[in-house]
Amino acid sequence: MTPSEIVEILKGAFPQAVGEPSADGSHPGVAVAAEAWHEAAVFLRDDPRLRMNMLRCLSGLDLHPEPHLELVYDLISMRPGGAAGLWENAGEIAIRVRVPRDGGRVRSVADVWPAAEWHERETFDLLGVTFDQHPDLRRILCPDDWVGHPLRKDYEFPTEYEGIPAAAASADVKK
Amino acid sequence: MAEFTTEDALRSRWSAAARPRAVRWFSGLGVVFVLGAAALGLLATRLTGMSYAVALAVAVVLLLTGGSCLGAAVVVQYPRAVGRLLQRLGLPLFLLAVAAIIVVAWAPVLLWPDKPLIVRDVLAVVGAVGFVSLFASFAIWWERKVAGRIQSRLGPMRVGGWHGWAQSIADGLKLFQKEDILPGGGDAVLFRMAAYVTFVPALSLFIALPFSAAWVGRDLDVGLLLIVALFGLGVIGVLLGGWASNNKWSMYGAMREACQVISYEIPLGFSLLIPIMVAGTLRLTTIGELQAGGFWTWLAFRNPFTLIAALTFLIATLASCKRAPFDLPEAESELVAGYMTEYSGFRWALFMFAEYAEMFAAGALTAILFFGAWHSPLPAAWGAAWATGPLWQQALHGVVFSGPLWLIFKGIFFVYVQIWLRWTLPRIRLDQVMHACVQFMLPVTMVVLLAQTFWQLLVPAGSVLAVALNLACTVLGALVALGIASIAVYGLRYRRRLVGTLVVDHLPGS
Amino acid sequence: MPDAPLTNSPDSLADVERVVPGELRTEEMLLNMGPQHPSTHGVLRLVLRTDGELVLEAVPHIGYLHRCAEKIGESVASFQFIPITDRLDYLAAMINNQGFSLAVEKLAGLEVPERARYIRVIMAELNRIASHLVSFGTYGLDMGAFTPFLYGFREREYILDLFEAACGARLTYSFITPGGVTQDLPDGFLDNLARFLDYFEPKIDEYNDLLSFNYIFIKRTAGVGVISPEDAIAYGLTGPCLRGSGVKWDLRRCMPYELYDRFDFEIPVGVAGGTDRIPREVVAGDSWSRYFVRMQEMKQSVRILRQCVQQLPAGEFRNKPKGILKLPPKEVYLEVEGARGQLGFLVVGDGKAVPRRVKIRGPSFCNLAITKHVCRQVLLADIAAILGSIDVVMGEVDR
Amino acid sequence: MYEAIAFYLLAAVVAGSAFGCVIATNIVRMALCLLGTLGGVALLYFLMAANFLGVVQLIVYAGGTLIVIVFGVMLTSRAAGVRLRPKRSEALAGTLICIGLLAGLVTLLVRTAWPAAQSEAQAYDVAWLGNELLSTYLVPFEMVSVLLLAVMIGAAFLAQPSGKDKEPEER
Repeated sequence: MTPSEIVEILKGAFPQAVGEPSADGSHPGVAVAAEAWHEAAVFLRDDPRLRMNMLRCLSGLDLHPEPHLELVYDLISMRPGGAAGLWENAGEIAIRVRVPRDGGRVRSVADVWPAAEWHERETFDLLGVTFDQHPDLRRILCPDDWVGHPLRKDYEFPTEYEGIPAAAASADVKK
Repeated sequence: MAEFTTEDALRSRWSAAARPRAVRWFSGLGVVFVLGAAALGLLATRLTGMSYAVALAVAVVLLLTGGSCLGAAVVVQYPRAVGRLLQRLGLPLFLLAVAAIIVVAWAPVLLWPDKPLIVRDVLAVVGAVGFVSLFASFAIWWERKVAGRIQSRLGPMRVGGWHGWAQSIADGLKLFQKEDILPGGGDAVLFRMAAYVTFVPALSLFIALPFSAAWVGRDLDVGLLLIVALFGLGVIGVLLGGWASNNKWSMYGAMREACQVISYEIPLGFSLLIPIMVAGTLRLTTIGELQAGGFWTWLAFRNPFTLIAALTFLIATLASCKRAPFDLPEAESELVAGYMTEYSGFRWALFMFAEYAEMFAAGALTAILFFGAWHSPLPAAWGAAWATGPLWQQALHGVVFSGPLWLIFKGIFFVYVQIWLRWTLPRIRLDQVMHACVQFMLPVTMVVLLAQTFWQLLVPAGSVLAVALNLACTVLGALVALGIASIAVYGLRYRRRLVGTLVVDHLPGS
Repeated sequence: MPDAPLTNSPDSLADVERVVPGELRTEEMLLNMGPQHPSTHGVLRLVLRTDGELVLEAVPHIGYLHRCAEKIGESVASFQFIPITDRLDYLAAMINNQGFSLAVEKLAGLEVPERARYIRVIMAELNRIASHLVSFGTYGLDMGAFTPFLYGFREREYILDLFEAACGARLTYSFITPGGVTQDLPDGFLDNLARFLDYFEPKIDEYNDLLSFNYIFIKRTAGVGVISPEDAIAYGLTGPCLRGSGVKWDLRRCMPYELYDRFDFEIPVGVAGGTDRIPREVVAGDSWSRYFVRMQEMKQSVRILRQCVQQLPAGEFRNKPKGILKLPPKEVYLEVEGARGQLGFLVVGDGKAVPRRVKIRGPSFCNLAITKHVCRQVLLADIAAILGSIDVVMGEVDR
Repeated sequence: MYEAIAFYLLAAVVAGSAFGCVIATNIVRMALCLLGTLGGVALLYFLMAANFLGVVQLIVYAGGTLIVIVFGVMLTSRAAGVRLRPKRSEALAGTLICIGLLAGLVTLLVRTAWPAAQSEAQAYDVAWLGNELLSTYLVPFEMVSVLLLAVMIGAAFLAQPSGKDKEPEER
């Protein structure tokens, strides 16, 4: 199934929430409104035509200076039935969900794909998107008392952490 | 506190100025001491009685101190030359020293036939301590060598020259110097005591362990029971040590040890009952003498049940010595080092000593109970003439037919089996250990016990059935021994020399 | 225990109901496994809630090896990022190089000469073998068998030797680079490779006899930590962990990249025991299956390597871009089949040499997330069995 | 003379550790003191040439019971960490009981007509003991066995898991 077919099925179900497929051919995807994302996710997983059963990756992009963060969910549908018992790729698509940079919230899909749990924690940690109804939303890579979200484009490097100076290093990076 | 810099670390302890000073001091003191000793010796010739003895003793001490000082001066002045000399002569000197100590220690026994019991006991204690420390050092080195060979490495090669023979001694010296760390929040008294509580029983069981019919500290009528009792006592030390460490991992190790050792004492005891039933005594020397007439008289080959009992006994000793695959209490990949996690230095060494002492005791016990004790596989009748001949013939008899050397050899063989298993097998899980004990070992040993009872009641010794099964078991045992020997010969024949580096150019075919 | 704090519970452990069947219960204890523990294979920390030997719950904590790889990716040019990828899954650095190079090539529209593609496949498969050898050895170590560890490292040493000959490095290669590889293969490399393959292939069977089919080993791993195919997919498991659950999914076959559609090889998967040589106790998706998939994959890699040796064409080894490689303002997401699973790179360019965003999907990161789900109601010793069979590399988890 | 020295030494160890066992506030240290007492008593048996009794003392009390006690203490929640400080009333009651016991024992010691020390110790070896147990003292021996059997069955009954989940960890 090609990405455009997937987008059409998705559009049929959520005419308002689903945007136009991205023109860029190297990473075919479609924008979905943040409010409808959880329903769309359940639909993507459960619709017999789609069955996007694996969340491969969740990447957060900072669109600075635009006031948005973009979450890219890479989904793939893996189905048995290929030659020699091989499973086959029955379609893949990237879902793009935009949230505002400040106070961006989106419903967690950890209940749809458990794989999302850690990915969402990472995005929360590094980009500062809050995922509602996430089972355990804590920082994952940075220490719990870390300040700021390092992957934001306007992130200020701290000059020290817990009394460990990092001034020289941060001066280098800022240049 | 002054800061310790890298330069401090790099600076040699024997700096250019320090060395001559040390040499001067050492040689000066040495000369003074030696001269003092000479003077005192001269003085002693004038004295009589107690004061003569005291003066002589002081002179000897002075002489030794002076000699050590002079030796230290030589070492400091010519460290490289002394090192080279030690590399060459270290092992022969060490072996000579060991032999000399043995001779000196046993001379009173040989020269003083009607010795009082106290002398004999003191000698036995000294002998046991000496044997355990010597054996533990040897076994640790040997385990590392065997492990190395199994893993296509060389093992220790440096310390002392020949195949790193002094590795254990060097390690022991290192352990002596290490800081004795007490874990914070732990129970310091119990933590200290635990090492001794483990070590003392492991050591004291050598008092009752016969090395041959004559070479035994105390030939108790309950020798076997005593050894088993002392085997079980070491657990208390492990439990206390694990608890006092204030470390959850140590606690787990201690718990596992207690579970495992208590459980396996039951099959161990049941397996022990078989030779006791055959021999009708708990006295180890009697059980040993029962198996004097060649290897078909060994208890393991007596009938199928004794053979099974020998195997279950071996497995049970593995479990109670906590050797692989039963090394759960110190499982390094699960519990880091279990109850020994917090121990360092000398106390840690005590645990190791206890472990190796128990390993040897287990091996020796296996040999005594099932595999011919201190007798060679040759029939005793062949050597009967030598046994009562002149002294040199008796000595030869002790080497060839029966004597402590054979028991030590067999004990080391069983220790080798334990090492071999350890470096080959993965570790069992705790529930499987328990399962194996309760569901397999226990029923098997009970059935064997029952069967042996009926065997002794119903099958008279010397009957056709008894002889036939004895023969069958003997042949089986011989075949297994032959198999092991042929594997060893095969390995020796087709061994590949280890090259120093692993590079593709050294692959076979290039 | 004297003065030992018994409740250092993080919030997530506070109120999970007691779920153990059976009557005999003792006091629960929280146990910190790691970050310095031999069985966690790096600086992973597990907080175990235990009842005696039984582990009720294991909560993984990561981040001890976080080196900001993605942030670095946003501040250095794509070529300069190659050495950073070496340090992700440091046991299979070639494949990391390859994955990032492929993503950059796709983004920048860079062609790669055929010889370079073959060399890349050779390196990737050799590295897969090397990585699986470490996995085999350390898994033996986790199970208490010390010796396979040294055997695994012995064979890996030969592979590292081949790598050293090719690129001068033994762990962090930076060999595969956008446009091809940095150097051509040295003289005699193929001979040495062929000789290594001849030497190595029978060794796999030897190690199977030594460890895989050892009764104790089977008892320790078979039926432990079973992951159903549905769970595996839902949790985003990939690589040997996914295939261990019986899902025949391998990017080299299912979505071929490089030249993998040219080679003849099979995709081993975990199957239920009793057939063939698979022991009776084995359930598809258990630790033994995951482990054994790796052992079989080494054989398949040997097969691919033999075909590479035969087919390797002459020609250029690199298509070097003129000047600085500028990344067009596009986005690309690409996954390769790494030694531990699908290694994904999302690279966003914005017309400069420095990418706007580099996102790394570490397979170990996703695979590790399932530990909390699997390590319930298992014994303490099983934790080592499960973690070892999932085979994580913390460099890739924490990035 | 050696025997006398050894006896007093051992007696000191036994009494000392018994005293330590009473005054220790930590239950695991008590266990260690108990080891001293039980081991010392075993050694006293050896000193009296009652080898079998000594060994049995070691196996049953020092090696068996004591380990089970320590094990039980460690397993039962936080008892191991608790500092035991008896209340004054408890201490008083204990003292009274001990004084009563001491008085009784002393009375018994004084009143009993002890036979004169035998000039030569009879060799009571294990075989003799076994024969006696299975002939002269067969009935008490068997009664003890039955008692132990009853205890075992009772223990098995108590340990049996009630309810549905009979096998907690089926592997």
